[in-house]
Amino acid sequence: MELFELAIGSIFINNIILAQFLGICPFIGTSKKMETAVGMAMAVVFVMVMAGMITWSVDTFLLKALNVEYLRTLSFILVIASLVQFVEMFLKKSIPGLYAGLGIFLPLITTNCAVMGTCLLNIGNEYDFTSALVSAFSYALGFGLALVLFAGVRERVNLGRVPGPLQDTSIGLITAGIIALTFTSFRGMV
Amino acid sequence: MNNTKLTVSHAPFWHDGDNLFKKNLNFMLALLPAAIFGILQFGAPALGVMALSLSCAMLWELVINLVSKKPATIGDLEAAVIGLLFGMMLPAITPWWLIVVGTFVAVFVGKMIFGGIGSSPFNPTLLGMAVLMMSWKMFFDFDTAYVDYEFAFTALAPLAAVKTQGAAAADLFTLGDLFMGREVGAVGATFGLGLIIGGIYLILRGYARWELSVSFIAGILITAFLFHAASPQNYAGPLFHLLSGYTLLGAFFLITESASSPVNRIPMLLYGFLGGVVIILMRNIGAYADGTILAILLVNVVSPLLDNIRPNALGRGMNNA
Amino acid sequence: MIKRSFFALSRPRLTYDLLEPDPLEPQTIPVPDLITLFLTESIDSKRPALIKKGDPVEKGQKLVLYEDSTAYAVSPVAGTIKMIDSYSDDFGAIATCIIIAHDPVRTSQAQSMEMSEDISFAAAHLLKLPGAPPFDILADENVNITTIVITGADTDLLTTTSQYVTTSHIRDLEQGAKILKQITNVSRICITLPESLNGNAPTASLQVLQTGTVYPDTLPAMIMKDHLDQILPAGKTPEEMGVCFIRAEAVVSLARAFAAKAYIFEKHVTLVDKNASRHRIKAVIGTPLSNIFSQLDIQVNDQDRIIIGGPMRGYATFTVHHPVTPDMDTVVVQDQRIIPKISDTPCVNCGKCVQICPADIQVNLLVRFLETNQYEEATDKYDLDACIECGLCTYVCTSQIALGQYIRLGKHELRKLRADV
Amino acid sequence: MAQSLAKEFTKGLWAEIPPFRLVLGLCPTLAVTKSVENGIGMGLATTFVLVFSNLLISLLRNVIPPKVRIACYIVIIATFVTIVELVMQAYTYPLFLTLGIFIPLIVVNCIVLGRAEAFASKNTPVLAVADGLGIGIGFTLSLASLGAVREIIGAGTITIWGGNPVFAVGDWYHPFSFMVEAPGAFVALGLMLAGMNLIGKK
Amino acid sequence: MREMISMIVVLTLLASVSGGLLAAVKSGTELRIEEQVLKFQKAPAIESLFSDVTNDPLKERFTLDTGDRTLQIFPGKMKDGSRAVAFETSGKGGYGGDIGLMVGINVDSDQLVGARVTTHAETPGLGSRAKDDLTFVSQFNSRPLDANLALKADNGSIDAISGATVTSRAVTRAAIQAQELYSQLKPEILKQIQ
Repeated sequence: MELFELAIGSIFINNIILAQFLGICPFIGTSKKMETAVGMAMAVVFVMVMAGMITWSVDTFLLKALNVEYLRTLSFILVIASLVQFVEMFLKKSIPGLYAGLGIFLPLITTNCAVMGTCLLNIGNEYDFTSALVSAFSYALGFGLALVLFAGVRERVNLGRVPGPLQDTSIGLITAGIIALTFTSFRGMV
Repeated sequence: MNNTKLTVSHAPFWHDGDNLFKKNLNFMLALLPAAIFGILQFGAPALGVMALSLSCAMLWELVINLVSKKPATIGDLEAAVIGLLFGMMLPAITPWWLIVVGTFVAVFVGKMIFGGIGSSPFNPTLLGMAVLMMSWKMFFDFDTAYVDYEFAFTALAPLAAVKTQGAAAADLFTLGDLFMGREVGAVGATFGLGLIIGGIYLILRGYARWELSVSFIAGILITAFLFHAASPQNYAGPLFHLLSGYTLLGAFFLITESASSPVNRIPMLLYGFLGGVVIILMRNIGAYADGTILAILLVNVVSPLLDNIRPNALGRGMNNA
Repeated sequence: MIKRSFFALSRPRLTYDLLEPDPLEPQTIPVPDLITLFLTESIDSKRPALIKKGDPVEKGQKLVLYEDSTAYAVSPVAGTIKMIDSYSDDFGAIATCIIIAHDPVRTSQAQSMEMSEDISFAAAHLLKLPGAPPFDILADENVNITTIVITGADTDLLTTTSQYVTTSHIRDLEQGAKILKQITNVSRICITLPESLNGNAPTASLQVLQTGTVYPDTLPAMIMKDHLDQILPAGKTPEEMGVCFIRAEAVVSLARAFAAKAYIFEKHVTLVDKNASRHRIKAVIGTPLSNIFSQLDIQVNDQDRIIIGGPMRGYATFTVHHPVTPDMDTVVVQDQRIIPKISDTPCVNCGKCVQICPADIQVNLLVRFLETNQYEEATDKYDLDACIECGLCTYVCTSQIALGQYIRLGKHELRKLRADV
Repeated sequence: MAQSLAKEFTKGLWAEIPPFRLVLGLCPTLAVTKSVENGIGMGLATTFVLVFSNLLISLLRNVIPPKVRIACYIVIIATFVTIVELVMQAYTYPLFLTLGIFIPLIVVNCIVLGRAEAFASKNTPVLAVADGLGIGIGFTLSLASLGAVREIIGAGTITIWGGNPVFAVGDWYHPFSFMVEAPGAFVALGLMLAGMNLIGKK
Repeated sequence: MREMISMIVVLTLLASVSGGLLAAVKSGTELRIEEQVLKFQKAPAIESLFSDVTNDPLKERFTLDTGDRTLQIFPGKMKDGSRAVAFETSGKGGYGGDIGLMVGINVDSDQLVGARVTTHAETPGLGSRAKDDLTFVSQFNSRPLDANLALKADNGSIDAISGATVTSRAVTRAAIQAQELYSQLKPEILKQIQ
């Protein structure tokens, strides 16, 4: 039940993009078309869950054991970067179909602060392995949900007659802000 | 006939004569019973709030039109509807600056920066309200708003009472009272009967889609019933929820706002129902007393996705057949 | 004019005008002094023209601009060519008009023709018969037509020309259908008729398709869907699917041309004046509308609109000199006061267009793509090419957007785009 | 030389000022600009990392094998990020607490990696430092101005440093606290971006 | 092959240099960071808890070993002569991280003096009320040590902050942890403050 609350909270209430401000760059960058948004969302779910598990293990069994927690930032970013590289190579060789769909998004994920942020949050919260896994998965789901909803609205907005200076990123940010406002609906539900 | 253009325009050359002015005029007409009741109940301040709100909204739109050097668009009355609805959602003793700022947010952020009428994916009125409520929650507390008033009925905002005192507080209000507006609340949202009459008028005239209203009300009633059945001492009954707060205003005038809602039947039904469900969730387990505003904005966000559920067009995908 | 009903819970229904109770006999317009003919080919000043200003022409003479031209016109009178000039047609296409000064003395001797029961002969000589029979398509070896549908039911509102021709010339119609069958070798020939016209229907050799009376039941795509069990694929023409539509009047003229061994020039037209009262006239092809208006005593002011074709599918012209053409069934004169406004307001997503669209197109989204000139996306995602151009969306549009215009322009631009590739 | 040095420095202040012209580094921009103080703190931390990582990468640009260059950049950037983190923890602890997770996240800030890849790896150390300094100060100015807008409207105060407001509007003002909440951050940045576009056009 | 070797060499060198540099910075700042944490996180909570002490709890702090970690204990002498201690525990499971709770316990009467939230990163407006709004934590005031400090929803006696059950639960966990730690350490605490 607690895990369920954690999941609901991470997806809706503390949505990684709309409430925690993590992963805004890919959020704005890949939401112009629904297809790219869905691709990015899937790639993030994939990488975030794996990164969550690996960084948790690295932190628990390596950094804390050796008492070198100050190397956390360094080791996490290396883990994520090499994980992304590895996933990319693996998919290219073994599952070309999935690679065709996710391929172009994978390199972008290295600099997606949502992934790194989730890993740091998991450690900061001193989650156990299951909680860390659930939290990584549901933050990723929240990322995907926000991205897909935003892409739907943004496609519609871009077809409207947005005044010149507001076009594109500007109106995109304002739309995102309003979506963040609507997500406050979920406040207090768990 | 030297290079004369013979064909100057194409069919159709008929139109059913409907236009935005008529649509919005009818919208305002349908709002009148509830608005007039609000004035009778809460006196001159209520009239002041609605009049200021309506005129401010139109003025802001005009100013924005002038500044951006676009043709004036207040003639379509869209801004007037936004203003009137906005005013009707406020308590009678709202400070003037709140209305000025709120209508600006509604018209500017909610409508004009997206490109004006029809272009906003969100309901402008609700957007203005939501932003205001986030900033100045204390001015939307109906219990403190009417301390100087003498009423012949329980001077408690029903939803806030239920939120703070538990479902037992719902017994303070009879359904008849709520129906006839014998409750405190926003100036235009208390008179259930008037709102229902106005809503049915709009639906019959074809200016609001029945699918939205009906599914929205169904969503509220079903969800509230389930909560109530599971735990009557914690959660108020479905009809109480339907008749209190902004619910009826939402069901007939807010969720039916066309630019932000889907157009196909199944998406409309899902959209309305989802809105109803979210409202009750917010009231019963969320942090808000009345979730109507945010819930409808939330389903606004889902609307473009829902629009993907649509019938196949004639002959679609048969090109290679 | 039809107005929105007070209660509008359900979608509006527009019904076809029917011949009964008043069939309205035609009034013949005398042959005018000047005849205007259209040629769908532009003038090329570098090439030697076969005809020029001042040339004499005979009644029934085929007029061709150049040696290898396929477009032709047939002169309905004897006389002299007074002028050959260009005009701009739909979407800026340049075409040619020929004005012939009528010589009443020579006209009486009509040229006799050797009729041959052969489709290429028909395509080469009979294309300009009243009713504009599509013999060029039927003659095209790349198109395999398996069904011919004679439209006895009018396709647009206000008009009754096809119904009138069908019921008043049953014998000619049956004869024409027989000839049609012989020259085309198409075994299945059907005729559409409004349900109410049963009594007078030709039955012998034709399969009757009883059409409903609610617009757009008689449009080709709807006929195919409702009566031929064939869904017209988006972006295809009925001909590509083996179905050819031909006006009843074309079939009648075919029979009469064969019987007389001469060309036929008299076209039936339904004319609706500003008071919405209906006239039926019979005029020689090429007669300027101004002649008809003066004959019927109809005042047309500068700002009034002359609609050629019906109110839902036609096109407008502001000149009264527009002539009667072989495919002109209807002329509507619209008073300037009732011309609907077109506005630049964006779509407000009210959904009435989607509700009424017989092709189930998401018009509300389609128009957003069209406004931003995204024609490919409009076709791929929102079915631009599935539109059957019935005009109902424009009729109900709350924002008064010229949707029909947008859609036609979109289809035109798309054709250009695809032709370029 | 001096001219190109000035050019590389000033471009970051206007022509390529992040995040308005280079739409990068949005997460910290939105997250920490509740007040001017936070904006300045975040901006300076980022500037520090930018300058030193640019310098080091430029120095090592001929040594780093191309195939592992991104990994090397990341190691260098992460090192400086951790130094900033530790130093802030030691000397500006309250600021460290408010900026929280966004300090380690400088490491994934696209601006830093972007400058390393696009500029420092191809230019001399001096130019690289000028570029890093320009972009960093530009970023700091952006954050501070966005922070100023949000703070003055959303809270009615201006806090430059040390937690105490240097300016307060007064008691009559009801703070429009939407601006300091998450949704307001997006809307404020969007409107400021539009403002910049408007100015840029002229 | 040469390329390969140079790649490995460069990466290894970089990593070791960076590791060494960081270790040096870390050891240089360690003490100061500890002071800062004390000053900004714990001091305000202690001052608020022990509003009427006659000594300086921060200066007189001492550490005790609880087995798996060391605990800093801040002793306070109340004006009425009774003795109290304060120490910090943390409750897991808040949204934005652990919730740090400074709990004050009166050693003579075995009653809670009170509790204050020290660190949190919860949703502004709701979870953060645990820190800003003292009505929630004041429920711990003067509770006996054996009181059930769980939330009412968990069959305890504490009212949750409405709409922030998760945060409230984390706080109660910290309080319960404090009860346990205290009963485990009481003898040693008594020894120290004598």
